[in-house]
Amino acid sequence: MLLDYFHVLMMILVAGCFVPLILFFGKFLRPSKPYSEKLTTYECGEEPVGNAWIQFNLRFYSLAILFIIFEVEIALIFPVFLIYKDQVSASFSLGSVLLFGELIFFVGILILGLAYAWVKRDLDWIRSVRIQ
Amino acid sequence: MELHFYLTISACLFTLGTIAIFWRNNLIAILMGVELVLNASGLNFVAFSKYTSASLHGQIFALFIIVIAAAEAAVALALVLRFYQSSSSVDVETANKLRH
Amino acid sequence: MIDFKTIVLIFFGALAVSSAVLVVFLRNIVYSAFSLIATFFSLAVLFIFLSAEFVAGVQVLIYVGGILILFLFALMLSQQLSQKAVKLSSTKLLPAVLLALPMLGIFLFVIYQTDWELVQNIQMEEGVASLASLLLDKYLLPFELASILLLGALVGALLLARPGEK
Amino acid sequence: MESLSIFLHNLTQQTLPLWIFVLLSIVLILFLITLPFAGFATYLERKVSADIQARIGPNRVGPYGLLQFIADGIKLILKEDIIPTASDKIFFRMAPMIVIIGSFSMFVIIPFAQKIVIADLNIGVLYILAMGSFVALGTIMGGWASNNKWSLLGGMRSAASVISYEIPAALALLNVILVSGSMSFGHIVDQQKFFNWNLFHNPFLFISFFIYFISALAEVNRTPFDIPEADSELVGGYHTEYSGMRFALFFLAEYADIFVICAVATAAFLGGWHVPFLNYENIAEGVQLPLQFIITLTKILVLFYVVMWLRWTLPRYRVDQLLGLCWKFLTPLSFLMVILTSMWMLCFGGRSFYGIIIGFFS
Repeated sequence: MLLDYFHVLMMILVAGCFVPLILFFGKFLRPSKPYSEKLTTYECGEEPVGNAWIQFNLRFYSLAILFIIFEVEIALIFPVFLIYKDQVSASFSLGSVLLFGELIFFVGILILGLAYAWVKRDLDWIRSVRIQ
Repeated sequence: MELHFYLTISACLFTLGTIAIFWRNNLIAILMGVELVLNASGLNFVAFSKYTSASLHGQIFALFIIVIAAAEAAVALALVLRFYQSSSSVDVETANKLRH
Repeated sequence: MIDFKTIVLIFFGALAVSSAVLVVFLRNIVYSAFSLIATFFSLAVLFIFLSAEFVAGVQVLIYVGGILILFLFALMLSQQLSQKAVKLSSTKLLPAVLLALPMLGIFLFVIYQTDWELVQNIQMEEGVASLASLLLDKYLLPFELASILLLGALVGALLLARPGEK
Repeated sequence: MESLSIFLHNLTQQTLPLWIFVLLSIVLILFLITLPFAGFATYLERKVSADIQARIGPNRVGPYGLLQFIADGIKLILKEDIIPTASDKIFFRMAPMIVIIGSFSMFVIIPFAQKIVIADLNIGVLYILAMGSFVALGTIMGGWASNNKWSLLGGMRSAASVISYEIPAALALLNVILVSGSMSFGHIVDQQKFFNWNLFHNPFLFISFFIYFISALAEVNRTPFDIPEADSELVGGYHTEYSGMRFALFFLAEYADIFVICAVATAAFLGGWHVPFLNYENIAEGVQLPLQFIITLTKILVLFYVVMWLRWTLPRYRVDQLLGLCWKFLTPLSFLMVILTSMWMLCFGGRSFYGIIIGFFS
């Protein structure tokens, strides 16, 4: 089992030193005449004004919340799906119906969460400001 | 011996997490300390379940730790952002409205 | 002769601890967020050495692909990026270290003194299917409660993160 | 499924130690499949776009312009590589590395043939999703490190669209695990002999193939979903400040990701190297591997042609339409597919549509 992950480690090593190698060899071929105007950040030719880290609004964050909750749900569903086929294709026993019920309960609860976010209009990207 | 190796690593992570929680005055750094503590306990569970009982119960505990850490991080960071909106700073010292 | 496996194990153990030190002691908060990647990834490698490959996959999937992105979004939204390096007050460092180091001492003492009754020849049932069947017959209730916990966290976090209502 | 390194190891009767073959198999697959494909894909892309817009496309360099991508590569290597002073030096350099590591490490589990796979992990599908999140991380890091309003906003937007499209892609792949009962791509491909490709296993899996393909396209920021390169809004998205070879590395990672998406789609849904009327038992041992390799590669290239075809025919989505499509249409649909597939498996005892029909006759 460890041998497979040895392949993964080697691949990460090869990919990791692939980038610096290419950039290092390119360094001899590449011209390098940096002068100050060239090194300013690019703003369609205008003078860069102010600081780059401007304020965002919160809809990015509600998207990240939705993502992580459903990602965790997917991570938890993986084991159920692994044993679902062997359980179901064996025989039409009570066990398979129970397993199906557990699966539906788990997925149904989180579909409720998606419905909540949809009704509360958290899924819209441009939120119509509710004028109280 | 193998088990000692994993336990020392999780002990170091645990203490670093507590140092981060008590020392940093930036709320998000404190939450990172909490994540370190949760990871340390997850590692402990898996190491003990392999070496002392050769069973999979520890791995399931580590899974549930990861699930709870994700839910906790989502809610805690939402709280931090709401705190940032009301008092426009993420410093722990400014959170003293209950004091006076 | 230390074979290749223990070299990799010791390397990733040291990487986990050193990147955790960086997370705690770096002044720029975004640097500590990025060094959290190294901590989570080296922990996943340690899980693989503990023959817990499903937990390692979930660890990378949720921590590196989820929680870290959540932290980066929170850092973006709370304007933490412009301050180059916040000055870390060393006044509170002393009590924190005074509390943590004796705790570490106790941990290490306990780890190295007690003789844990170890299973001699460890034959763990390899593979994810045995983990799955254990999860669904012995730990079914926590599995179903996890979905309710996630629903609660989703609703709570969305409510908090909804702009507009004061 | 035996990995390539063990196959080569046995081929040479265990003379050299195994880890040499591990490195050899990785370098072989990387430098014989990934890099030539990524280079050739740029040429193919320009030829297809030219063909769609009724023009000729590159035909100057080499016969029919075949060496065009080598000329592009040399040009990019010779271009000056600017690192803006205001940018964050360490992470400006690290961002392309994380993106390249993320997309190259997905090549470990792609099955090209019976014995040509770097390592058939038994958490294959989970591994693909985990490595996919590294690419989103590299985008945010690149956007933040270049200290430029546009690249930060572009990085955040593309990260938002990448992570939100990961949910339907993961749910569609979950359907495949539901049907084939194992996460490793070797088992998934082995169960798709003759007619029971996963595509035709049941009608809901047919729909989740399209859900996977659409959301995987959006995950790689390809049109009609490429918000970061949207010329109308943001100058160049998160790779505005990158120039020369560093810029090319981002595109190399993008094309490698497209190859991975097409390869995963063929392995999971289109039966890998299985073709309906072909039985590999009665084919000579020597011919089997190359034949399987060619069949898999043709399927991947057909899917790649569809990806490029989409790029030059469909207009681009706005950000709110893009995220609305994901959260309001694809995610609920993929949840429905998960429920319906599990219901189908329950009623028909896990047999596929083809299996049921055969059941009637036998």
